[in-house]
Amino acid sequence: MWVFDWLHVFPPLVVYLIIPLAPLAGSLVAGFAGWKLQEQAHWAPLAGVAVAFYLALAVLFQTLHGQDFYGNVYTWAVMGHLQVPIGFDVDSLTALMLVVVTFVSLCVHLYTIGYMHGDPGYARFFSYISLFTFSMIMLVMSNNFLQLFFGWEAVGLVSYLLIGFWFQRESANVAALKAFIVNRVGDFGFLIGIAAVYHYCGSLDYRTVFAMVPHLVGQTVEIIPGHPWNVLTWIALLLFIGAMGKSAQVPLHVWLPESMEGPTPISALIHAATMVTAGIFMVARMSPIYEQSATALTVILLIGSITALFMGLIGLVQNDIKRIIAYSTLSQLGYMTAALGASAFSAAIFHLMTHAFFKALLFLAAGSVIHAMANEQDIRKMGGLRKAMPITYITFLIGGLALSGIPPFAGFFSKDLIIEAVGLSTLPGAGWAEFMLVAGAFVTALYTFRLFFMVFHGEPRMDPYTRDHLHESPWVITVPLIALAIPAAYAGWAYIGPVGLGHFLDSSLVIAPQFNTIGEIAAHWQGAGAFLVHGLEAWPFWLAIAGIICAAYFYAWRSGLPESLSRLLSPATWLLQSKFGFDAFNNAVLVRGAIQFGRLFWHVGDEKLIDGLMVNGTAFGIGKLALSWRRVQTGYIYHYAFAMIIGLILLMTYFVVWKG
Amino acid sequence: MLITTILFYLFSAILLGSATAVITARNPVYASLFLVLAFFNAAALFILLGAEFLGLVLILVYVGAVMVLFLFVVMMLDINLTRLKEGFLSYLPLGLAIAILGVLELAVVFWTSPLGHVPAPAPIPANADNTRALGVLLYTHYLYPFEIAAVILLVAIIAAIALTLRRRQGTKTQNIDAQMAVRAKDRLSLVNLRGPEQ
Amino acid sequence: MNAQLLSYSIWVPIVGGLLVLAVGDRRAQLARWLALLVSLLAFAVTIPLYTGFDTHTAAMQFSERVAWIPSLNIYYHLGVDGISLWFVLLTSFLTVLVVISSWRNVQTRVAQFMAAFLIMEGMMIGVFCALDAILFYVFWEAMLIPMFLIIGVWGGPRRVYATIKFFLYTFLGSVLMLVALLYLYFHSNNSFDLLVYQHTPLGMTAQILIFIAFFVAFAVKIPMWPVHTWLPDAHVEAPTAGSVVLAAIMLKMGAYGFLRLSLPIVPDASHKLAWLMILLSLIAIIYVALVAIVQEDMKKLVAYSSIAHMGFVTLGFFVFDSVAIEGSIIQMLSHGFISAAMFLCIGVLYDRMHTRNIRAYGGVANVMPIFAALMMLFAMGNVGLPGTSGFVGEFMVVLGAYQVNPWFSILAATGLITGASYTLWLFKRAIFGGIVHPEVAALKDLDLREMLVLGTLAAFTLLLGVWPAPFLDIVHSSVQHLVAQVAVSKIPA
Amino acid sequence: MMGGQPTLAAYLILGAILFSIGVVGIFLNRKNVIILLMAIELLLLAVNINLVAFSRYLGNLEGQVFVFFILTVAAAEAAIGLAILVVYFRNRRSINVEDIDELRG
Repeated sequence: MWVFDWLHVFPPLVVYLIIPLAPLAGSLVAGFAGWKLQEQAHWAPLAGVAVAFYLALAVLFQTLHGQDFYGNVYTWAVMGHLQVPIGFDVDSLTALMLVVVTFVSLCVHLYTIGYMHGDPGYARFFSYISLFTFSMIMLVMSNNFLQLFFGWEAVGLVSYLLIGFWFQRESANVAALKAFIVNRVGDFGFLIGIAAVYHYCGSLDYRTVFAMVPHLVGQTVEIIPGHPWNVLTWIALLLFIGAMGKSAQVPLHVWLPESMEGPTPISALIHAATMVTAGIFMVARMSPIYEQSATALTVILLIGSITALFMGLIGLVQNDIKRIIAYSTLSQLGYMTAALGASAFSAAIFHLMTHAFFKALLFLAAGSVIHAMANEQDIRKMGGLRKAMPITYITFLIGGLALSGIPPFAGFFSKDLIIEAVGLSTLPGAGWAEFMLVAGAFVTALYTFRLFFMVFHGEPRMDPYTRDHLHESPWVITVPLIALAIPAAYAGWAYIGPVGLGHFLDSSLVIAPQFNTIGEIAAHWQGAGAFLVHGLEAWPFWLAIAGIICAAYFYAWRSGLPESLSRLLSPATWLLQSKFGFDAFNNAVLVRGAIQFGRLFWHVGDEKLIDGLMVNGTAFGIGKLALSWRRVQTGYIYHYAFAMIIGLILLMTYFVVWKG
Repeated sequence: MLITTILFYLFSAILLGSATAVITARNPVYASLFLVLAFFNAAALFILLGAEFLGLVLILVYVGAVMVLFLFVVMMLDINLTRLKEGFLSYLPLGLAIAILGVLELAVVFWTSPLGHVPAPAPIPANADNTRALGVLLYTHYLYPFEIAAVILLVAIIAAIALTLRRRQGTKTQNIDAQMAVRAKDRLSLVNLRGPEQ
Repeated sequence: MNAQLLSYSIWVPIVGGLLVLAVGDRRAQLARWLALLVSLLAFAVTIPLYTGFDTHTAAMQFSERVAWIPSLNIYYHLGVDGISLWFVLLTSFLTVLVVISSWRNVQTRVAQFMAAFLIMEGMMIGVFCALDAILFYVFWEAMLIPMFLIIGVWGGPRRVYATIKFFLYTFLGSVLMLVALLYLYFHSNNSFDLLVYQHTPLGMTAQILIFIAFFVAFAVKIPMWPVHTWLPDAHVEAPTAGSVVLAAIMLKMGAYGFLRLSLPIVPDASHKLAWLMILLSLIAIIYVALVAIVQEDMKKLVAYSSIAHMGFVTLGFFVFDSVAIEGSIIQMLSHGFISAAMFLCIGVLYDRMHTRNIRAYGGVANVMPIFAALMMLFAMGNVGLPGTSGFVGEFMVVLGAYQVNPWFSILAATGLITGASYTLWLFKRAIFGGIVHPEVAALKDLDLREMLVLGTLAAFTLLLGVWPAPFLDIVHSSVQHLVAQVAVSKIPA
Repeated sequence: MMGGQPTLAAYLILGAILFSIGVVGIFLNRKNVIILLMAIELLLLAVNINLVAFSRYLGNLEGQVFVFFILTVAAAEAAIGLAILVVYFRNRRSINVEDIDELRG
């Protein structure tokens, strides 16, 4: 494209280097000079991200023309015989992710200017989100596991910093800590996965490793003696643990709802649209490994569909507007993961993309609502906002329809594609997975429109002061809403061909023929229109419609009904409200367990056993011994004489009896 | 040579008897006297073994010097015998057990080892001079140990004297040096009984 | 000059320290400046070691060998290779920072304090350079004296208990080492040369006994579980600068001892007892990390975290993989920066509040943003976040350990989780949060001097994390050589 | 045994018995230092008998030389022992060993 032509004067590596470094530079400027720049701190990060976005678009066009890149920047380290470079692997998958990341990041930057205005941490915030952008770009552009891990952990760090952005709040600190540690649990598996990759492939470089993969087929490893596991399954599952942490899959999902403690733009866009998709991206990137292991794919498929259904169910009983959307994010990530399990990588990426748009839209709309409600987040205290906030209302509706999978909005295409792909999957458990995903469609529509109706319809339930001050948000907030509503509406039918099914990602993905669900769908592909018509005949659509109708019936027309219904189903409600007990389990067993063990080791192990028994015990013991031996010293000479004589006789006896 | 055997048993019996008496006697004086008897018998046994010199030395030194010393000390000290006899027999079983064990073991060793079967030595020639032979050995080969033994005795003498020597306080002996060195003010001191001047 | 570079590195600080001592406490300011000057000079002297270092050889460089006690074959024999070079530089570098950081917070017996550090610097460098067993032993023991005094004179309220515990623990260990060295002396044709020992054939029993003797000496220093309990006490009582040197350098001596003595001299015993060492290392990583979580005293927490991090180091040694051993060395280096920085950070808080209890803080970030940012960086280094130095070593050790047994790396990698837990929980309680205590509200942010010290360490933490290659290049040849050496049995046929 | 001289073993057993009597003496008279000293004399005497018997039966005069030395040392020992006893008695008005427990820890 002509706007990118002038870039040819640079060597390609420079262009690729600028993509991550521009946001990093912005971050450093905002971080180090923030105290001086104050309210102007946003310019450098904004410029950095804008440059990155521009270059990302350029890269996307290059990859559209088949110009991939694979090369190293510098040698990070030589360890033993292992050379680890820092480098870039830019292909269509990377380019697509880059565009999504930088675009979303750019939106956050813009939105933040308005949203965070006047916050004492203004510059710090910009520094963080630019640093996040840098980390995420490093993650997606990496050509080796180490750099991937770097980006992986760095986004975790920034996420930690951003969740705890308002560090004066106890809840924000707890949430940040929890997010980091749960992510670390995932990273733990990921790190061991990398170690396993190095062990079997002798390299951390993607291409070398992928080239080695066929040689590993059939090799086994006995982690538990007597149980030989397929090496590739082992590696794939370890890496997937990392993805579970980052993409918040059951049971490592617990951090995501709490991450909503962060400022809204962050919980919206980093914890919904970009960072959490890192796991999805990683699995897609590692498709050569995953495709060799049916076991790993099955696990992924099941975990994904479980997350999709059950996290959606929890969303039904939440009352915090941001948390409901957070649970919806979990559920949608479950759909993506399930798609990965069904080897429908492109469908997962496609859903990732559409989800980024409509979830960003929903969150920003929610932010707009919160803004208008003077930071009230409880939907039970809202209602009837549609009159006061028409733009927010419309855009939220578009987002909600997209999320619920109502054609022709974006979500419909990507979600239906995933359900179709899972339906075609031959993996064991695929039937269950499909069932859960289809049921999930109903649940999604139900919680989305429960939220929608409770916020925008019905009687206003807020206090009079707030009601009198309701207002539509300023343009810096509504413009991004409108901007995001457009792709949320059209991106589905426009891109399902090239991205969801087409060959755009072919160069990045490896799909084994026996798992080629997408290929099967593509074989019968007759265009988005036919897909839409076909979708209208399928279960998910009607279930979604049913969900919306239920929601409308319960929450708009018969608002007393849910109350009695939840009382009727109180065990189920209790189960959902306790979030299936994951938090309780983690707190009671893992956290308290660690602390109790720590105390035990400290007080009993260190203080009593080692210090008390071994160290001071030795001293004490010698003292005791001396004391008791002192008693032997009666001071009577004849006792000493007796001892000598008896000793002499004993010695003599010894010689006579044993030596004589 | 039956007579030698008879003498041996005779002397041995008296020796053991008097030794037993030494350790069981109520009065230390009796004990010392029994010890004297024991030494006499031992000396006889020595002579029986052809060690006339040692036999005589035993009598001269022990009976003549050491035992007299014992008697002297026993009689000089005013000893409370009843306290000393308390619990006299309480350690007897242990002592006896050890003693019997020791004797049995030694007997086993002597009877089983070649020592028990050493042939009887040739009779001592009539002109053998034990004292001379011992003297020759002592003054040639064992000269240094002999000298050292002499020094030990000297040290013992000095030590014994040094230990028991004491200067008695308050004895009325004359100290000429002190008498010569005396001055008037040592003998007479003037004391002001009126107190300070008004 | 080049020939006696190591001697200068050792004796410049010692002589300088004596000079500072001569200046006396009356002229405290002069003593401080002189100490700074000496430490800078000592650092400058060590820099040519790096610039002139030949990375292509595993042989000892900058060697010096002069007869010291000829009748016993004792030589003044010095030399560095890739394993020891970084520690020499780390020592001289950190001493500069230590002198600067103690500028204000030590007010009593300033000259003696500074002199103790300078003299200790020389001795510690001596340990890292000595190639003669007796010389090594002399430096090894002599080094305890200044540290003993630093804790005992400038320490906290329970300093006597702590010093005696510290001294007895470490001394008991090293006495056995002396016995082992004497045994080696008689079995190597009366040589005290550590390099000769590396080629002395030894039977298995002798090797195992020597290994145990070395182990006791080094394990106490590192410290490995279960002989670690002196460290938290010593740290808690030591003044900030003492903690810095203790954590950053002294702990490394034990590990260095393993590399210089145990592995090359008794390779067969090392292999035979590797299981034990790995077990103890893993216990250190898991057990001690859990203990660290529940600490209320910041210094204790960081002390326990040091023990856990040193667990990675010993784990790396005894999997006998070149990646892991290089990783261990980098981990030691990185721990030198990060633990020093953590203790300095705690010192910064302690100087202002005079308490190390975590509960007394909370919300420090509100009033000390620069400090909070720097400490966050070091905390992340402690957590082992990629991009900081803390990651590199742990990553390499996990990688190397997997080569031997996946379980080693699985168990070691739990340090990822526990490390994050205790460090960030500390951070949450002390630095984040609202201000609860009025004293905290009155805190002042870092002054320039503190910023200089912490900033320098931050730079190195990042540099080592982002580009460890130059650091690893130095280590490379020597480690390859060591790994090859350890692989060959020394049991006489 | 009958006919000739008593055998060496006879002398040795005599020595052994005498020695044992000395030992029993030490046990019995543990409180009376004077008799203790006498018991020690008995022990030494037993040893001397042995040495003389060996000297005679093995045809080696050196045994008697040693007896000579033992006698010397025993005399010295008796002298010093008694001297100590006298000094002790002067200080304590007792020679009861149970009063001598200065070594008691």
